[in-house]
Amino acid sequence: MTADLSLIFAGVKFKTPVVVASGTFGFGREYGEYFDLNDLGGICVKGLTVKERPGNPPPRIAETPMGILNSVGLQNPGVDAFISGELPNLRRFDTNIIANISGNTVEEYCEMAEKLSSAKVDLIEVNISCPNVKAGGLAFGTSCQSAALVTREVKKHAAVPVMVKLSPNVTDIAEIARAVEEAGADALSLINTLLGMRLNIETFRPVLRNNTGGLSGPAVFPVALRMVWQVANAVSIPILGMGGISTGADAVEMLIAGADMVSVGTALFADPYAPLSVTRGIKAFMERKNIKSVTDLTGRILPY
Amino acid sequence: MTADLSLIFAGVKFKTPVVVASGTFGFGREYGEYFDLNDLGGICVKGLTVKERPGNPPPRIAETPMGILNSVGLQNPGVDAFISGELPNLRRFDTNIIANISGNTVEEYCEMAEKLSSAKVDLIEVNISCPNVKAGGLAFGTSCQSAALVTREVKKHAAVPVMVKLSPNVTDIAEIARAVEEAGADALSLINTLLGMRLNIETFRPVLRNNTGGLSGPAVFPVALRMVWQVANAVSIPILGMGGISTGADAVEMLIAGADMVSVGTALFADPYAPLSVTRGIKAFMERKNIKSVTDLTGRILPY
Amino acid sequence: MPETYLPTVLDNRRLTETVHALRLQSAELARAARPGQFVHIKCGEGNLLRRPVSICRAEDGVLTVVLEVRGEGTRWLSQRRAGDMLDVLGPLGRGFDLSHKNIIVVGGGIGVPPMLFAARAAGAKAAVLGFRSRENAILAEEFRDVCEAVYITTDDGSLGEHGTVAGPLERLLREGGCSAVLACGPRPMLQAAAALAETYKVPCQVSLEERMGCGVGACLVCACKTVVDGKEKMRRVCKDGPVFPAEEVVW
Amino acid sequence: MPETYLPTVLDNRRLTETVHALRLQSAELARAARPGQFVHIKCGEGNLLRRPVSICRAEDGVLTVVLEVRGEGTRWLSQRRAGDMLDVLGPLGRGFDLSHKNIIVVGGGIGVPPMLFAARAAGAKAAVLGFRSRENAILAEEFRDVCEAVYITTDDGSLGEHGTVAGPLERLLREGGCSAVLACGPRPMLQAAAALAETYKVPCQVSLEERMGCGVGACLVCACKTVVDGKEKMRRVCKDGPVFPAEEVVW
Ligand SMILES: Cc1cc2nc3c(=O)[nH]c(=O)nc-3n(C[C@H](O)[C@H](O)[C@H](O)COP(=O)(O)OP(=O)(O)OC[C@H]3O[C@@H](n4cnc5c(N)ncnc54)[C@H](O)[C@@H]3O)c2cc1C
Ligand SMILES: Cc1cc2nc3c(=O)[nH]c(=O)nc-3n(C[C@H](O)[C@H](O)[C@H](O)COP(=O)(O)OP(=O)(O)OC[C@H]3O[C@@H](n4cnc5c(N)ncnc54)[C@H](O)[C@@H]3O)c2cc1C
Ligand SMILES: Cc1cc2nc3c(=O)[nH]c(=O)nc-3n(C[C@H](O)[C@H](O)[C@H](O)COP(=O)(O)O)c2cc1C
Ligand SMILES: Cc1cc2nc3c(=O)[nH]c(=O)nc-3n(C[C@H](O)[C@H](O)[C@H](O)COP(=O)(O)O)c2cc1C
Ligand code: FES
Ligand code: FES
Repeated sequence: MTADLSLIFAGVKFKTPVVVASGTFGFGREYGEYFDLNDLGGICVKGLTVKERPGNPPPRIAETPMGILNSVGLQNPGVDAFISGELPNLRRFDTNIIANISGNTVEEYCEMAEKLSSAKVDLIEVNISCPNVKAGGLAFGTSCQSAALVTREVKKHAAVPVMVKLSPNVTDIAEIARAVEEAGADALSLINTLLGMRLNIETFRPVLRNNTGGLSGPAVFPVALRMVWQVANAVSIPILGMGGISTGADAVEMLIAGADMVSVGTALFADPYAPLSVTRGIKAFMERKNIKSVTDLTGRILPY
Repeated sequence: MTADLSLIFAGVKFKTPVVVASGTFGFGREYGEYFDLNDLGGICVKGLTVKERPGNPPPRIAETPMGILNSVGLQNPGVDAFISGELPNLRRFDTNIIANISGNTVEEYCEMAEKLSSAKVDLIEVNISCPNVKAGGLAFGTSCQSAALVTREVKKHAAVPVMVKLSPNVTDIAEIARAVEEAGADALSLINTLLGMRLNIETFRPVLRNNTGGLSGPAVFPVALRMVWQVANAVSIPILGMGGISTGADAVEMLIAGADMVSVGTALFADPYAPLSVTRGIKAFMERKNIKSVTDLTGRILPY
Repeated sequence: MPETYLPTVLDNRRLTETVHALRLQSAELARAARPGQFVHIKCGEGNLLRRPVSICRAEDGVLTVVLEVRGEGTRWLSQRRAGDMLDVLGPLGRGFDLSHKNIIVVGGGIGVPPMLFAARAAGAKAAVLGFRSRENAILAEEFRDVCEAVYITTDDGSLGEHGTVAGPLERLLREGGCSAVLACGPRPMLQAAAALAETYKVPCQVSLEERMGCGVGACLVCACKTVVDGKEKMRRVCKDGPVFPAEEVVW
Repeated sequence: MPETYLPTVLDNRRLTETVHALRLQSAELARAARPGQFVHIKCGEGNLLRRPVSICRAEDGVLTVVLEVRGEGTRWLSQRRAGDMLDVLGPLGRGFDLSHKNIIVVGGGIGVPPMLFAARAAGAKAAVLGFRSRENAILAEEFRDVCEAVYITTDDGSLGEHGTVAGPLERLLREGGCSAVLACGPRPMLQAAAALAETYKVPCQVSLEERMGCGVGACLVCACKTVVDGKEKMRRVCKDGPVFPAEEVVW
């Protein structure tokens, strides 16, 4: 038996359920030197803003037990430069392009959604959960009202499916997921990073110049898995699950918990080929268990 | 120079700023076989309830990258059995006894606070953040109103200082800390465990019989540190910081971020002597840096 | 006294495809160990929790453990070489009560190794050992050295008797003359042994397994349901067990 | 092409109390390496991130790195023994532009090793090496083998000239006849070298350090502020650098 990894997610056909996480893969040029981008289900590009942003001052990364903190702060060339300078290159590959957007205002989200729709990205991922910027970002993602508002407005301006990326820094992620679903989102992605901190005890200074940063990597996996399960129980739109996935077994856990697809992010830094080995791991698992389609894995959890 | 590790915390004198975390140290009998309990600043005993509780069915533990999930579910003999059967033994040691209490109702918290005050524990730690029980626990800890209510009522019934233990599973921990301070808490402790999950991909079952459990250990350290810093900036009552501390350096980071004392929990499972090496580590650091009193370390962070 | 020790690996012998016997040099551990007890072993930096492993033999300053590769931790252990140092907490738990004459020891799969320690210490009358298949059989010779009689069963009949330990155990109990059954192995096997022992009115002790945290009795994660004096009680596999009188276990 | 390789450690030589030279067997890495580039090395299971380490030498299928123990990762590396396998990603980054005659290489502390690779490849006219003290001095003989002249300075005067690299560097620049300064070391040293080079109108290239994630240019955590065509621009130390024209760096 050959396992079928393809699926339709929010109306878009994906060759595999494995995509790479926004902010960890740039615009694909760098890791494209290491493997064939055609082997990816999709690429979530670095978070875009209306105008170019230089990001936060360095240091922007700290290591933690089985995790990392980052405080890049949405360094990017702006949505127009992306469309003219990067999208044409990405379009050369047979993989889905997911544009990740962060606005300071609802209007900015809408402006980007319109431009990116015209530029024909495959999906728009609305980032309402970046912990590393002052305006926008996380502020939109921590209340049902503002999350629903952004979703509703972006939907009016987007001509491609809209996925909303949720923050784990909330009391009840299922409640926000429901609000976003009701507001018309076509899909959800979770989790963004958990807000964290490290100090240098020699200097009494935070390791990150931004004081705090976003935690990702294997350390957050159990939290991400729990949230995906809670959200899958709360909504009926598809879910892109992420947070600490570095092996095929991790990805299978995430799918079983209720994710329709998975993202690989931080794992790339230890192993540039991680998305490929995760894909192979899912496939091998399915073949061993005689599971024909990856859609049969999603939500297969048997809770007590 | 000999560093002075002693301090006054919520009006109570502690020999060292290192205590052991509730639920990881039972009532002291077991680890008391490994080292002298007199060497501890204090002991937070296993969470108590009004009546005896059998806890959740096993399995109650799962391993995660640099962390563990537990779902013990407050197994304990009940507050009366603690007072008659365990407290006299604990009282033989020259260390502070901190009683950790969890109620199904505000009245239950108050009843226990009264009994434990009469029994002369040194401090009461009000657990409004246990993620492993249905009633009570976390429900009280996720809203400012209910957290403040429990605090206010317990204060009326307690004759010893009251410390409130906060949950990290909230959008804004500083807001809850402020509410609890205004309600009269003498101190705060944080963090309790982050809600998490693991699955067994062979059986499609959660590893924990309770489906989800509380994440602790080094994996959560950066989140705990960030929360201690945020809370220290928000309140003026003292803070017992915990979450993933396993070395003296970790403890120093926590103190610098704003904790007045630290708890060691999960680290015990890898090394029964962890509280002692953490204590020695703090002392060695202070002597190397020529810091006389541990109170001079607290909140010494130089944020950017 | 249980303690943390840093014994050196003397050798690592492969018994089957997935089972290894490690001999550890530690006078203290070997002296303190009792049959049915276990040690809690740190398995590399990557794994936060220690792994519980039963003691198979303790003599002349050497502690032997036999382990099956089941996951990351046991894989790491199986790769240790002579000269490597381990971080071992133990000996832990309450072992078997050997104050009986004519003991029958019953072991299944990776539950067999601790029964060798018990059989040796008690001078067991008989051992009944169950394995999946011939390739999984371990320690049979060692049991023959210390027991009057050894019965082996395999699920597929490729070695000894075809079937489970229940067959030989029942025959031995029916014959009579045995005063205690001691068992370690998969839960269904323990349950079957306990049921047979009850039928024949012979006291039975079983060694249970549960996922552990501290291993010393402090964290309560290794709870198992038992009945004492007609009352249900959660007890700790690591401290109150791993060996329990079978009649106290709520299966 | 940068790739992940699994070279074997040929030997681990201790140069000072805290500095080790590791020779790694890898024909591919040695062939592809350029002076100023680095490799990104996985340091055991406990550390999620790789560690960037400059290439000190690349010849005959052997890549040499020299590292100072600064924390957990470099400690782990310093404990590798002959025969151990490493997980190495590289060679990475943009190295030195060696299309100059009469190059002066300047190295400070653990910034010295990559300058040996550059000096050897360029047949440098002079090397100026700064150390804290005599005990910290490394690779002086190796530089003498490949440079016309080697100047050593120490902060405490215990070896060579008392003071910083600025002394000999200024004298060399004043003498004239040199067409490029290449430097690696602590930021204040780089800044001083750049300032001197500017004064004497000699082009200067500096190798920067920043904390890294991916090491390949994708994650943007290793940003440094530069000026290009009068416009401020964040660039990536791992991919656009680590070597930058000194005049582009915003100090
Ligand atoms: C008292 C006792 C004695 C034991 N004696 C032996 C022995 O002599 N030889 C032997 O091979 N095995 C023995 N086991 C089982 C052994 O502890 C597990 O196989 C081992 O912990 C699995 O670890 P892992 O990392 O390889 O597997 P993983 O599945 O990766 O482990 C994940 C987590 O689950 C725990 N876990 C998984 N399976 C078990 C299990 N069956 N029991 C307890 N915890 C488990 C692990 O300790 C770890 O915390 C014993 C268990 C107990 C409780
Ligand atoms: C391009 C480049 C080349 C380098 N070449 C060498 C070399 O040839 N020899 C050598 O000894 N050192 C070199 N370094 C520095 C070396 O990377 C650090 O000393 C090392 O990463 C410290 O890791 P650690 O685990 O020992 O320390 P820790 O402080 O425990 O590391 C914690 C985290 O911070 C990062 N970090 C800490 N210090 C530095 C630093 N100075 N630069 C970058 N990241 C840091 C680590 O990589 C890790 O992610 C180089 C750095 C860069 C950027
Ligand atoms: C360096 C870095 C940069 C990131 N930038 C973004 C971003 O621009 N937009 C976004 O939505 N998420 C961003 N993220 C979050 C990731 O997309 C992902 O949600 C998170 O890292 C968890 O997945 P992981 O553990 O597999 O990395 C970033 C993460 C990292 C590590
Ligand atoms: C097995 C276990 C049981 C726990 N039981 C309790 C409890 O009864 N009451 C409580 O307030 N916290 C309880 N906790 C939480 C700890 O006290 C502590 O807040 C948390 O584990 C974080 O610290 P650590 O990472 O050092 O363990 C428990 C934690 C563990 C691991
Ligand atoms: S493992 Fe902690 S009580 Fe048994
Ligand atoms: S380290 Fe990722 S871009 Fe440089």
